[in-house]
Amino acid sequence: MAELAIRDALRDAIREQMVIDERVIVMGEDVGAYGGSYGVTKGLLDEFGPERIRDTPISELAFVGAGIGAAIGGLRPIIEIMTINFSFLALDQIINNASKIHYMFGGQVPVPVIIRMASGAGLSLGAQHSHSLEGWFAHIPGLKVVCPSTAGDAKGLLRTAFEDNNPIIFIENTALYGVKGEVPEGDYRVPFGEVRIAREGSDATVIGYSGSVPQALGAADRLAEEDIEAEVLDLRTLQPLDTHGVVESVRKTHRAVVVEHDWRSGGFGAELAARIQELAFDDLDAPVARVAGVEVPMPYSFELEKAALPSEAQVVDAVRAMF
Amino acid sequence: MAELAIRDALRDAIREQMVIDERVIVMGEDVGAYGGSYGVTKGLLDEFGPERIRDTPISELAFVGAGIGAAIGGLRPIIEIMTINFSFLALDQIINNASKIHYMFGGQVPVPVIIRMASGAGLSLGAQHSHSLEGWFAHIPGLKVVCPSTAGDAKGLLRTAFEDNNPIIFIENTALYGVKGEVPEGDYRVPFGEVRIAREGSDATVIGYSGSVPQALGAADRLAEEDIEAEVLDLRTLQPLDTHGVVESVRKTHRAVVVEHDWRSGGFGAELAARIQELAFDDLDAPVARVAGVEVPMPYSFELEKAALPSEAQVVDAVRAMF
Amino acid sequence: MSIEKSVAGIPREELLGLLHKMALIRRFELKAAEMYARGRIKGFLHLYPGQEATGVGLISRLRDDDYIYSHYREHGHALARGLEPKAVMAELFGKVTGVSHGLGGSMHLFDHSRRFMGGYAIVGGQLPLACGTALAIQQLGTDNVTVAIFGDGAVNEGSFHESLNLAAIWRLPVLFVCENNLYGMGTHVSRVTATHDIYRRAEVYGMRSEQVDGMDVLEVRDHVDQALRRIRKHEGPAFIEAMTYRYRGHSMADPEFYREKSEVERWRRQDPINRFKDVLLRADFEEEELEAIDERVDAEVEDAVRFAEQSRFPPIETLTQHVYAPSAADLLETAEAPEPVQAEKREESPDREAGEKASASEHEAA
Amino acid sequence: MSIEKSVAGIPREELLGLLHKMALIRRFELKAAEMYARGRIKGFLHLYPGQEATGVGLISRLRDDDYIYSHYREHGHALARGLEPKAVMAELFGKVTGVSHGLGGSMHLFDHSRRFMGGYAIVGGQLPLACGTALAIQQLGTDNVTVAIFGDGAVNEGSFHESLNLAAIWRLPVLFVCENNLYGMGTHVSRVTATHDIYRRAEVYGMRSEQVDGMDVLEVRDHVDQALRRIRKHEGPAFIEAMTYRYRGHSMADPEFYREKSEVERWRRQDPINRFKDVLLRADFEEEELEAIDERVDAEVEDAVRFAEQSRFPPIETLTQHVYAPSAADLLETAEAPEPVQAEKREESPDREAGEKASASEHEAA
Ligand SMILES: Cc1ncc(C[n+]2csc(CCOP(=O)(O)OP(=O)(O)O)c2C)c(N)n1
Ligand SMILES: Cc1ncc(C[n+]2csc(CCOP(=O)(O)OP(=O)(O)O)c2C)c(N)n1
Ligand SMILES: [Mg+2]
Ligand SMILES: [Mg+2]
Repeated sequence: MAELAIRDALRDAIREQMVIDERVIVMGEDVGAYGGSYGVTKGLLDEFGPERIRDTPISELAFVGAGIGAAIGGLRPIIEIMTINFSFLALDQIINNASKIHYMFGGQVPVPVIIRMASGAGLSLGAQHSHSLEGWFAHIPGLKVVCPSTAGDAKGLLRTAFEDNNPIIFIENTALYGVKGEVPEGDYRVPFGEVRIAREGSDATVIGYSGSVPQALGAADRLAEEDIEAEVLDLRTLQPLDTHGVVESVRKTHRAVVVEHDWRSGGFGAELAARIQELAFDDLDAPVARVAGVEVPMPYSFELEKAALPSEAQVVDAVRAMF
Repeated sequence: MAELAIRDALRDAIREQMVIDERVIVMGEDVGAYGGSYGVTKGLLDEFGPERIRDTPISELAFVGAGIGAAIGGLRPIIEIMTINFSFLALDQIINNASKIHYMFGGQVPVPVIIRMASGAGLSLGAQHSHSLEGWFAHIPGLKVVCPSTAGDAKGLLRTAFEDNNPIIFIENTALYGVKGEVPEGDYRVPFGEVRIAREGSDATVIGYSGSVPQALGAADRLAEEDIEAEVLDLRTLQPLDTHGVVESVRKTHRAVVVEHDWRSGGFGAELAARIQELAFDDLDAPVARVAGVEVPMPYSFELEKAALPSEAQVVDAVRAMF
Repeated sequence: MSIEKSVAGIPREELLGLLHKMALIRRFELKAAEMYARGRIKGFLHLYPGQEATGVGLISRLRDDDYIYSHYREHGHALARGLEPKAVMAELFGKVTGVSHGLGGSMHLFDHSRRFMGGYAIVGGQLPLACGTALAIQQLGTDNVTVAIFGDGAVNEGSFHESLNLAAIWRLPVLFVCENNLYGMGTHVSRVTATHDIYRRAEVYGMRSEQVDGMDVLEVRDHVDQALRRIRKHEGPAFIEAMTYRYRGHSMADPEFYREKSEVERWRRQDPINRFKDVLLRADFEEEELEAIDERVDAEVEDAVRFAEQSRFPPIETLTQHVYAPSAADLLETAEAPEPVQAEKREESPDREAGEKASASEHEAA
Repeated sequence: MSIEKSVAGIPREELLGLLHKMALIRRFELKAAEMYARGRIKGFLHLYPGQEATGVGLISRLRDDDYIYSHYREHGHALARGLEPKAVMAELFGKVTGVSHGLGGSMHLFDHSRRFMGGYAIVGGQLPLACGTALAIQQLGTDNVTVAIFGDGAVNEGSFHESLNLAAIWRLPVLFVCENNLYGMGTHVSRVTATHDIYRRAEVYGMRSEQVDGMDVLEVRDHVDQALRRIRKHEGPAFIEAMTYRYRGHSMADPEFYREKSEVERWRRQDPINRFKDVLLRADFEEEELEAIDERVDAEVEDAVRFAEQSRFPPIETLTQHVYAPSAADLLETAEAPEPVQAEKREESPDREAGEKASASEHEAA
């Protein structure tokens, strides 16, 4: 096993796929010589040339739509939207076209496009550059939503995405790009719709995804010092969602806390809370708790931004309050 | 009290406000001679002229953004996005600008813009024209989200919106435009953040908003025949949300069902379920149930569309299952 | 361009074929309006009469391997492309035998086998898609073309600008065809479009662009032909603005407050079908031949209605069938069931139940 | 245009004022880079050196009641407009004394009192806003103007097209200024823009449009002056493309793989500040006068840093303060507390608690 940063694991997956599948192309702003704003596509231009690694104009609506159209035309495009904050400009193509074309035309044509985007806050980028809207995409039927938190999952899930015939929203947390983790060698995949049990435990289930997983794990460490054994689940994909895996864990621990960077009201945590209480009501010793982003446009100032994001301490408190 | 259809109640509110406030203008596609796709602005062009009733190009991003800029410049614009389905093209302006400008510039300037849009399904308009995404907007801090289901509320809430200094997403259900209801004469307002108890009851709380309120009421009628007295709440505004009003009702009835036309996963019902179980866990006799749209792009074919939308019968079943 | 010369250059059968398509579209649309009034067709219905020469002239020059992307006013394009009137009418009726299996409706006709890549209901939304499919063509190295059809209203959308720029810088094999029927819903093009001649907008991207008489099927055909030839030689995208007119309201709900009846009459006087009939008669065609075409399309459209009437609605059980396309992993896991399946294997979705339940239940909305 | 003549026409003090602003911006930006390296400034930082003549020439001709909308590379515009260097630096430091009270940061400078209507970080996102504020001007019947500043990269966004069209059809009092510094991040304008000269794109909307030497403060000033005069006379919007160059990377993170050092050197040789100094020296100005300006800006920037260092961060309790603007109803209900309040009175938001709690807690992200 190699130790790789998430950005490098992603790049490896893309490179390997491009070697074996001519139909794969990469499009996005500055994915070429610049190597992508977060360095994921660095070096690919040299290896695959400007026909397959395409710098686009700053035209999110058109190049995302073109990715969809290219998928319809027989390619397997990987589109990079530099950050999720710019995906608003392309949402019409994602929702009205990518998510619906297979269905509304009676199943005649698949839309195998992967739309990668960087999300998250915590880097002092201010209100317009700090969105975490994973849950929004998971609300749209026809899309699959993938949001890994480790290098191994990043590569394995992307490889699964390559073999999927549906539009995939692949969300990468900006604060995690540099985080290293073990990446298996060779031909492995991580299936969609299976939670990863990031830490086993028996006393409470702490559920995270993307940027909030490290916080969930950190909180579990602290709780262990108090003899509370938290089980930490990394959802990995929000659509499909491993409802079964989540509910199994809660049935065991009787307590659930969701941690997310997104705003609380209507965040994906709401869906989790709703499902858990629907399916495991009698197993719960306490209401499902949510530790989430404060509902403010993200402030630039450093301490304010910290205060707007969930913290390990809040997770610890939320779990503690259930005993 | 006059009996008015919702579209007429809305028009009256706009007309009255335009008479007393010169700063109010209306902008949107075909709001002039055509009278708006759903007839809300009919006749206003004749009364107020093309300077104040402005037909726009089919440029949602620009005219919504221009509405925001006009609000900043001292007007009180009412923007009509013909339907919520086209709002995707303007979401960048709504989210990255309207919802954030007041905050991210330190509270220096308010953004008093009203963005009206028609939402909902049930009219055989197919996958790209049948969205109900009220909950999406309610997820964004800085926006207020209003979605009346009666003519009296439509007018009263719009009048409150006129006096609000924030961006208001005002969502009108297409299937309800023609529904008549009593509208008080004169100078009345309906406050934001107060549920309407559409029917009192003691045995279960059925919560609807916008297009789902009539179904909630229909289900309550049927349940009454079985001696189950359902209390029906019409949320009226999703942001601010009257959490208190909802929880009070559930504390009384011990059972809650949310009805919504939007897709189930991540719909606003998830937020309601999450909050209710957070705040009234011990009062609940059963998990909060959700009756919502089936997670498919809306099919055109009539019976399929019916099957994709929630029904009275499903609400009845959901309540019955709690006893 | 001299019409006679074109007539001379084009084989008889082809000329009659053009007339047939135009007449078929006209007849089909009038029948659709009737079926709408009778409640057989629901939702929005946008009809094509007046514009037949544009669609037919354009599509007559396409090869089988060319792609077409259109908007919601696309019945004419679909029929011109050879989609069966039966299957198109069945789609409008919401029947499972429809071209989109009843899931699409009037605004979303699609036929992959004919590379008719869909009607789209978001103004301008098909333009980026067309660029993308053209990119696929370019990568695959073939000489086919993607055609994007849209209205005058679409040219003020951001997607128009972004798509034209993208096509131009990458020299994509796209033919952009703007059907300028002077109105976007009730708004005259001149009130919302700062550029007097729309085709000039395309020139600014360094694209070949021209304006044609969209009421003259031979003129459209000829200009399309030249444009396609250049595109197939990898000279990059091209743009055609066809000047035309819709006789009917924007959709069935349109009260047409925004234009004078006399304006419609004026345009009707240069009706594309009548004009073309005149051309044919002035050449060596017989009245009877042309009348035979009218009779033929009457029968075709009657057949189409009968077929649509007699077809079934899609079974309620299929409601969730095509949300996701099957993928390798799904097929593996369901080796015993090779039918398309939803992808989330492990998901115990309460919605599926809801979907099934709903089939038996009643629905009150609208 | 002859430079000498302009110098002749412009009062001494004004000329020195132009130089002062350019020098201030240059100095300020270099200091900001230094403070970024020292961790005092975080996030993205986009600097302006090389482009000073454009911003200063442009803004020098605006009246107090004109509005400016800019993008994220806006420090220069803010300083040119007269925002205090102290308050701008404090904003970069995230301090409560910043122009946006620390909530905005480098990309979101704002000063309502100077009608500096913000830096925006979504490429092209400020253009519709500028149109809207110009519409307000038009409705209110005054003769002030809204200026929208953006880069060459923004011209391929849909918002560009939609905004120019809207401004043109409604004859809005907007001056569009494109600072063409040849790159959008690492992408040269020619690789993504199908129109060779950007200013020609504006012409297609029937708008007056021209290209100017953005490294020549007097040329910019003169052309802006003429454009503003026409706009104030209600002749509709105008467009200026200023050819310029950024010396530094796109942001602090840019490794600049995409251009040669020699290209940067070539542009530096026509540095706008040096060029303008030469002009002044060739006229009757003394070396010492110009050096005094350098000293003055050194002091101003040192002051700014000191001020920013010494200012407080916004108190954590204010985290949720400005999410909603106060409205009539709120003021009524909170007559005892006239401070801005959140609007949802009845909402028992668990987030507020979360916000408060967080202040005391630790945060691990990034
Ligand atoms: C993005 C978007 N905005 C608005 C609409 C509503 N709408 C449907 S058709 C139409 C007019 C389009 O006019 P044009 O492009 O000229 O096509 P035509 O109908 O004349 O064929 C409008 C405004 C829409 N479908 N999509
Ligand atoms: C909609 C959007 N897409 C992408 C980005 C990322 N981005 C920030 S600046 C920039 C380049 C813009 O270039 P230009 O407009 O020429 O301005 P310059 O930076 O050269 O001043 C890009 C791509 C963004 N902020 N917004
Ligand atoms: Mg039209
Ligand atoms: Mg640039």
